Amino acid sequence: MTVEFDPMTLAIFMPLLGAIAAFLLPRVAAFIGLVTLVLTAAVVVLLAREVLSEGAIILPLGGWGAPLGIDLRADGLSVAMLALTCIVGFLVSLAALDSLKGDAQARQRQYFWPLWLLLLTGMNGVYLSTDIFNLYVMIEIIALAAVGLTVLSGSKAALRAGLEYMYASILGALLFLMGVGFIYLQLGRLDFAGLINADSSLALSAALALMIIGMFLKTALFPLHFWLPAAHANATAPASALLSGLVVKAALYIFLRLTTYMPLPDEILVTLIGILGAGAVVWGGIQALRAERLKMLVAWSTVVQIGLIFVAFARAGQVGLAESWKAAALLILAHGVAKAAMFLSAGRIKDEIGHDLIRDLDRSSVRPTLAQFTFALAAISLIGLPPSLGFIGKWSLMEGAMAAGYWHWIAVTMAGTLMSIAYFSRVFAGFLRFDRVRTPVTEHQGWAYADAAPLTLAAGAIALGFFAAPILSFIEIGYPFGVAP
Amino acid sequence: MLELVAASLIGLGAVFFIAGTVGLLRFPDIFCRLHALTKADGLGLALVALGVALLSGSMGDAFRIGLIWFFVAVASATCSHLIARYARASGEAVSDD
Amino acid sequence: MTDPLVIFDLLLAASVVALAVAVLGVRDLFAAIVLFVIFGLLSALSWVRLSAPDVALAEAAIGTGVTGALLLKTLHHLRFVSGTLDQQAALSVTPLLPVPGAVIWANAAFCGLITLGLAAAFLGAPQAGPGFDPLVADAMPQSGVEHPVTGVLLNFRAYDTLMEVVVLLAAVIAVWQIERGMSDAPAPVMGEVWQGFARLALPAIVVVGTYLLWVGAEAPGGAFQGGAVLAAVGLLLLLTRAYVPRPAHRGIARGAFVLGTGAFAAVALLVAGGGRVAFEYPPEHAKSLILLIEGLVTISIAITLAALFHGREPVALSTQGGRNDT
Amino acid sequence: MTPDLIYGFTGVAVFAIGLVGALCAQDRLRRVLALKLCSVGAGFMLVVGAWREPPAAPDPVPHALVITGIVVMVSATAVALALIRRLQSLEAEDDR
Repeated sequence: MTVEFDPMTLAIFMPLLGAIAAFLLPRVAAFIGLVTLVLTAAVVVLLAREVLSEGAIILPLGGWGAPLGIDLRADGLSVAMLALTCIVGFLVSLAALDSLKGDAQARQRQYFWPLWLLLLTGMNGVYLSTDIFNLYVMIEIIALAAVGLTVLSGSKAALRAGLEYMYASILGALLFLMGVGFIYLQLGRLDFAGLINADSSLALSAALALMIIGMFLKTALFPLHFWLPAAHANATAPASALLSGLVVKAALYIFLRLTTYMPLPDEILVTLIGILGAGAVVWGGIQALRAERLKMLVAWSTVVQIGLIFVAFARAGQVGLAESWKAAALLILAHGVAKAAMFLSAGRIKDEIGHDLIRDLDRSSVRPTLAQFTFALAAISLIGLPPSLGFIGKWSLMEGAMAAGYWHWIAVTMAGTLMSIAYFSRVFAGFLRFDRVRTPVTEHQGWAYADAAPLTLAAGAIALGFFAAPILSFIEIGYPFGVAP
Repeated sequence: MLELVAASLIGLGAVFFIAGTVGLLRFPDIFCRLHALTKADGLGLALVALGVALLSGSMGDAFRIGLIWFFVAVASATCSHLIARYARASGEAVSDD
Repeated sequence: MTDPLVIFDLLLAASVVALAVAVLGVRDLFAAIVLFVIFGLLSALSWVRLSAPDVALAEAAIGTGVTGALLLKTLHHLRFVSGTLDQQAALSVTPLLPVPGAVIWANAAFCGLITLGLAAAFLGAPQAGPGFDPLVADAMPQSGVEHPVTGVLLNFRAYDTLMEVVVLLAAVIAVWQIERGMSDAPAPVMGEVWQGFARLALPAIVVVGTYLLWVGAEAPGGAFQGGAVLAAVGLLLLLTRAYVPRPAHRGIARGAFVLGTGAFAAVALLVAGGGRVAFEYPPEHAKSLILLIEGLVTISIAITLAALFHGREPVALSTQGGRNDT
Repeated sequence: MTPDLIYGFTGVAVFAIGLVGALCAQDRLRRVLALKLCSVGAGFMLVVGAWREPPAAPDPVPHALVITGIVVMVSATAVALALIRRLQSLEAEDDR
């Protein structure tokens, strides 16, 4: 009997089996983790090839088929998200190898790998799932693993932030579950295909509202962002990178999918979402300007970027929604790569200097040049300077808004850009050490994985801008945005 | 006839439960309350279980109901003991009136 | 002529809601937990009324029993570290920042609006509307089991169930990760009556748990309910100190945690082939495969739940209480 | 008045009460209780949706989903409680 392994199943099972192995054999957990990530990446490449040649593919698990069973479905968008997760995840893992190598981190190392691989299982599961209850289970896996990673350092600040994060995560998931209940009440089925053809009704609107609020909470859209800055800023560097770069994207992805399958009933609602996004851009910008610690600033910038993605989503209003989804998808990818790079380099800077107070950045005797360079590169993409992927995302956002005559969204985007230049400049000013040099400079010693990985990511965030067109056309495979040509 | 006997047994059991509940609410201190609870509920549950066993009409079900009664009785006695023990250890006052 | 059961339903529903309010309203935390346990048991009773005995069993055993034990253990620990273990009623032992009154009222108003909206939406939804029933009825003969809920859990939606076991695994890893270097609250001394009860109850619980697992194929019960009941054995053993986790047992514990997940995942993957996909059990082996998975998963669930109750990973005595084992 | 109607409103009420608690509770443990109430409320909705007029058997799928939900919730509760215990230990250490 030959056993055939399907890439979609493997994309979920590979990290799961890796997590089990890493938990059983803590001594070689790092090795197992890296091997698992390489294998998962290979599986994703196989899947991408299949999707490229055949379009969207569906796998009925257990052979039952939706709605009774659960289908896995891969299209351009989900494979793009899988690829983002795997690539960013692999590079962050390389950095983690280095930053968790000390004896003091033996315990962190032992638990980092199984938790991270479970997190990967959950995220891959979300990107391939077509069943809303299955999504609920997956976001709970993500939540537990992510909270475990948040409190890896065991500091009191991290534990406090982790507890807040836990409350927000559970509440978000439970709102989602209540929405699942209402969808079942109305439709009697829980698969995406059943949602598309449903007539709108009060119960469905209630379900959609509950689920969307739950996802807002988990993705930290203003004003439900209260848990994010502390959680992301107080985690250890690799965990921050994973949380900010990847984990919030899972909830965003679910939001994108939901709004594709259950069209938002009203333009007012879309505008409201845009207003919340604009609020995030402004409030997050102000807080980033006031932040005292580097990692806090980076965490607030995540709030801003999430807001921007929602602005991108909202800007097209009723007409041409598909376009705005593309801008949002591009911004998600760009932010995932750049933010992971930025958190890793911020962690490096903190490790080298010994603190991450912005106002004292230029007083240290150590100069972590590479990390600072990486931080600046990542900032280029986050600010949205050409030719980075962030620029393409913002550009397609503004282009669409101009075409549709939504000038207010352009104003919000521009304001966000200006503010991000302002708050990142605070950091650059610290890097440049203009006149406050008090001590002789010690250059950073040599290369390390912990520098190479974020540098690769940051360079990638910029270089990907050149490949925006093929990325966009790949994302469109299988019509993830519900629009056939 | 059987039904009548069963119903009156269950009714009597319910009276004991109500008495136990009233005692739980009205008695002054934790030991009196436990007394009301264990005495009334032990007998009340036994009566209800007997009534239901009569109604069930099959030996197997009656046996299972008997088992349930037995384990509930043992568990509730142990729990009451633990509560009383804890209350005494932590210096819970015995009320005078 | 109203059905007398409707009155019972109304009373039960009113008690459930009143208890929910009381859980949040009562000042003493211990009382809140006890009320929560009663709330859980009455919810389980409501679900029996809605002809969902499996769910009621699971809620009573896991949602109320195990959760209640976890909550009480946590309260005990909190009172220990805050030095209020000897006081009669520790009120709020874990204060958060005080929430301004205006915020509370705004939240309450917001929740009131949500309630009205949900109630309206519930009324608007078709009552006893469409469902999976016909699909399940069609597929049951090929499922390998007779009890529909077990069929759904371990065959039609086995993927969800696997992921649910993964959630348990993630929880126990996270708990081991989180709890470290904490001094243990002294276990209460329970006395001889308790020891005698444990001797009597232990074998009975083992029998009940195994029975629940075994009967799951054709009647209410199954891996989760059975596992939760068996976890009670673990709780009893831990509470009576008949079993004290030792550092040397860590490897075995790790193995036990992943046993169910690993076996489930392996079976799910290995049945693929010959035109079948993952989780598609060959019909002739479906029953034995499901029983195998259920048995192993039950062991994992029981040990995982007991470990979640125990909390931290067993550590060597020398590092116990030390802060430097980060 | 059928059970599904009665318990449906119960579910909505319990969920809303839990929501109020989750947003307003000033105590870490109480918030966990509130979240647990929310999950029971959501469980009520699914069980109610599965209910059919007595001679007919209820829909088993939502029952399986609620069982899954219960197990997931106990896992989440265990992690939240572990966080609370450790945090409280650390805070108590600092006070001394």
